[in-house]
Amino acid sequence: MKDKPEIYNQDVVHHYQNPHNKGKLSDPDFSVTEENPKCGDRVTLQIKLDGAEISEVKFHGHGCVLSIGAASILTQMIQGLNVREALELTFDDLVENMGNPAKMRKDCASLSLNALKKALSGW
Amino acid sequence: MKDKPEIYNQDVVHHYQNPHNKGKLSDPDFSVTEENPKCGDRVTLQIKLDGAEISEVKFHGHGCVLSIGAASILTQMIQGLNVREALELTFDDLVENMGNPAKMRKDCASLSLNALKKALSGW
Amino acid sequence: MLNVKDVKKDFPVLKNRDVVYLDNAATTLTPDSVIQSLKNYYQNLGTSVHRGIYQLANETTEKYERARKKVADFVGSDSPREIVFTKNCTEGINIIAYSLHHWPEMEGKILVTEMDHHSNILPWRFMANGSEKFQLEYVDVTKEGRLDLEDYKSKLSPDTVAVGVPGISNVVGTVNPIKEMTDLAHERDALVVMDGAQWLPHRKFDISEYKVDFLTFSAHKMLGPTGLGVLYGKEDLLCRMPPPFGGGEMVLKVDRRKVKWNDPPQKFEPGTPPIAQIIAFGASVDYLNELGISEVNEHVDRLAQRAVNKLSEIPYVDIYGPKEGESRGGLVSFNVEGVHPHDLATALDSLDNIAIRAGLHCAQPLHEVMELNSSARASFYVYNAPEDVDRFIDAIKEAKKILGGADER
Amino acid sequence: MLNVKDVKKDFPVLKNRDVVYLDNAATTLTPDSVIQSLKNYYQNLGTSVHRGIYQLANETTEKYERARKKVADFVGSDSPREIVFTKNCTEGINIIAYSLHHWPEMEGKILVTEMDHHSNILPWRFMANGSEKFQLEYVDVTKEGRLDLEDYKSKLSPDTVAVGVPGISNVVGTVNPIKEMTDLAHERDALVVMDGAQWLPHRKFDISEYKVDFLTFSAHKMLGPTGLGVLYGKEDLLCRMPPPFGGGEMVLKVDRRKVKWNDPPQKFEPGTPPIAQIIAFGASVDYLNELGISEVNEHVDRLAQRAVNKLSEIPYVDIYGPKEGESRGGLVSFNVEGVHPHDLATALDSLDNIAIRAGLHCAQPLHEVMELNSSARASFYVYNAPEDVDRFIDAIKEAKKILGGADER
Ligand SMILES: Cc1ncc(COP(=O)(O)O)c(C=O)c1O
Ligand SMILES: Cc1ncc(COP(=O)(O)O)c(C=O)c1O
Repeated sequence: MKDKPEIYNQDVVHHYQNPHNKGKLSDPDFSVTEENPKCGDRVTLQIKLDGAEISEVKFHGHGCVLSIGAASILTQMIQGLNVREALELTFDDLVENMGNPAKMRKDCASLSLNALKKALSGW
Repeated sequence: MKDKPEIYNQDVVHHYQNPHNKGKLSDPDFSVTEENPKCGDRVTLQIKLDGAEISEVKFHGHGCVLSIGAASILTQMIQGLNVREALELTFDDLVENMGNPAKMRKDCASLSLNALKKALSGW
Repeated sequence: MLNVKDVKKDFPVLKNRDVVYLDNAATTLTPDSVIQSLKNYYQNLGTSVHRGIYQLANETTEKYERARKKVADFVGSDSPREIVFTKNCTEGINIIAYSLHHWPEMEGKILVTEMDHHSNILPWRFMANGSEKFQLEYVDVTKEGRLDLEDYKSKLSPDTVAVGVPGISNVVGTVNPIKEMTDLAHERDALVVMDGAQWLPHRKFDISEYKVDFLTFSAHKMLGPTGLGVLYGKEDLLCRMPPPFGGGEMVLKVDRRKVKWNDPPQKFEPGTPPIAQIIAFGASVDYLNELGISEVNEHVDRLAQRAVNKLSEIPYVDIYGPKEGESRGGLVSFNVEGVHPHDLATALDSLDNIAIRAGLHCAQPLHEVMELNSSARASFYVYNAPEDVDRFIDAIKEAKKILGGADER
Repeated sequence: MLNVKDVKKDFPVLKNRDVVYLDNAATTLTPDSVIQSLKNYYQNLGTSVHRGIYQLANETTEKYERARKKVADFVGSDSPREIVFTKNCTEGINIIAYSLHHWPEMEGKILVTEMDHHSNILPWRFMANGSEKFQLEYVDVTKEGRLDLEDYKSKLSPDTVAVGVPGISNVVGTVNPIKEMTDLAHERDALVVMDGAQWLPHRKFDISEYKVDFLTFSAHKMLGPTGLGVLYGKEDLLCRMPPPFGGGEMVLKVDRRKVKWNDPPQKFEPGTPPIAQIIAFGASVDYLNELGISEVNEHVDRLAQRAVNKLSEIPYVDIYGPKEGESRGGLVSFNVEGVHPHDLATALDSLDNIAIRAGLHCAQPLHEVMELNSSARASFYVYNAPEDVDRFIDAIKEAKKILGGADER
């Protein structure tokens, strides 16, 4: 086996094991669920706006390190952004925070980002 | 170009240019037409029996050196044979008389032989 | 017994890359002799197949037909006309489904199993959806991944047209009772279509023993090139079946209104065939014959059993399909509690270059029956050694240590 | 201008075999770089395509998708999703025909031309025969092998669903007025399916210029490996069309009753694709781009014109299709009076190792129109030199001397 096994970067695993903003909003403006058909993973993203600003965001669902880790990281990233800024986020921005495995497993890592885009496209 | 061009053996070309037993029988016992769908070549073989013996045989049609050459050679081979002997003839027997090109172009060279088999199978 | 060390030497990928390749059920690696055969075609022949037009084409045709004969021999057929080359196993099944669909007399029920690969489900579904003549029904599979034979018998009605069944499941590795199922089907005049994708690579198959009417498999899962599959069909059926796809070479005569089909197999092979791949697949068959298919079988069985035994000893691992000691194909599907199969695959890859598969393995209905979201799968072949299994087991334990701390979410 | 001497060096068959290869319309020879690409796949990758499962598969997937992008660029499409890989040109047309067949709204007339290859006739005939929704009609071709545009216009009715047309005829070499035909079809909301098998190898094609809805061609006729073709379809159509064939990878979600298709192109590519061939075809496209497609066009045109000119000077040769100086594809079909085309092919092969084609070239209806039993065909490509044409001409004269003495029979 290789010497210093690091599968994902520490940060991602930490987010997976201690997800931020996990839970449900009682009265969200948007609630979108995305699923990865290859494994049944599913993430629901809920957003509350204050004017054009994302005032509250939560997610729930089940999935792998990358889908859950990404959701946790993403909710942190978008908190307080306005809608336009949030829509400008790209998958590469996520990869920057998550490393190469996310790039290799785009289907997993982009689940919550896709939910975000769908949610806000309805704005 | 190669030095001594021989496309088919002399014999086959001779048969093609001076076919034996070309024509029609007035009152054949069997008359079978075979066609090569790849080029539209067509050979009709007609046979008259005397008891179990092939007493008369003629062919007509149009085709390439191999199909016409083979028909001419075949009619010579079967004249006077009895039905059983004629049915025992194989494609290899023809190739022996016609050389390698016949083997390569079985569809052409076996047209009349196929007609023979079909004709006599009805005996 | 296979000498794995020697076998490994024949596979360039294993020399060039540091990998423990355990995704053989998806596609296998390619031995030197097969690569050499491909190279030989492209460097010394390069032409299409049409006997007699010129010397090169004639050589190509001869090599090509010799390969067909080898494949016929390999499945115990005495007529190469029963061997139709396809682009993959999936195309073979689509050909059968569409042919039966177009066959005027055919009407009634199609039975497939819940453990079939999508390739042996969807073509039949398309066929049944597109027509009032056919209905599709599923034979039940137990939670343990076994076919429910009683259910099969009860659903096998006199109006059953065809039965689709995998010889071996690509998820749970179950070896199905093909002989028995075929006899039962034939008693009711139903045709049997065996998906042999996971059987042919490492288990002797003789058509005179199993008597199925159609058999499909993938060349690329048995040391052959990509882009090639095989459809075996009984000659008599292939002669009578209407061909579903049109094109060159599959007709003898075409005029504006009428068409005269070519004989099988050409009737089912419209267009220019995968010539290089077919010739090279002859070399794959040679290679397997040299190893000996029963030696291959024994070797792959032993690896699968070793994996099952060692996985069974790990308390946090769930194994699906036949239990320890029971007959199974050369693969094992499983889950590690608290570690998502996709994470496990990534982990095994980055920890020790171990290549396994994760997901639904194109068998969603079976995952539904087993109430699983997805699973991980390791599958073995001739170049895998017992030590590969051990490395795989060690890496699972390591992955669990690193990733398995999280609770279920 | 192409430097044929240099080009020839890239083709191992031309080094290893003494052959003047003039059967390029059937399949082309393969350059070193493409053989190298195939070898590289089998020696260094060898896996299936599923991004993200493990490193090797990821590398394979990347190379594979890069090839798709190259093909998209080659036909001027800005979306690789418009490129579906098939096993040959024929499969592409069958896919379209069956898709339209299954498409609920579709109903009406299908127009094909009398000069189409069986591959662009029979799939439509099967479709029309199997249904009350479709009728097939043929656009007339003149005895000179030209499409009768007036007939096309008159048959192009408002209920026309689709028009099938060869970009270039594989028998007479006629270059059809695709742009004009497409505009006319689109005015009546008919879809245009261009069979590009004889166009794409040596003529610039840009989808934004010709605007056809579907385009099919053969990789193996343009320096690619055997067993590969391409179906281009407008993205919007591919998204809406029902997929005709079922299997793995073409679905996102399957339960017992419902199916959710994958996006194009996967939706039309069930089962394991011809991975090595697709990657290697990327190298073929690179090779053609390096030569420059307009240089290739010029070169092949010049060879075809040289052949036509020289054949025209021989009193006992009949040439079919466009006359001297007129635009034609890279091929010429002809007959030598008193010498059967099959004999001519054998003669050219044994006299001077010249490989030509003889027969009906899978275009029986066209031969009927031209009142021919069969014809001989020479077709040219990048590695053919003007001297090859001259050897071909000399061998025809020699063959006539030896075989042409016989009178008509
Ligand atoms: C015009 C035309 N269409 C279709 C085809 C069929 O191509 P493929 O053999 O790749 O299916 C050919 C070549 O044989 C052709 O020349
Ligand atoms: C049981 C089974 N059937 C069918 C297939 C499909 O084979 P192919 O990809 O060659 O079409 C596979 C493999 O993916 C399989 O495991």
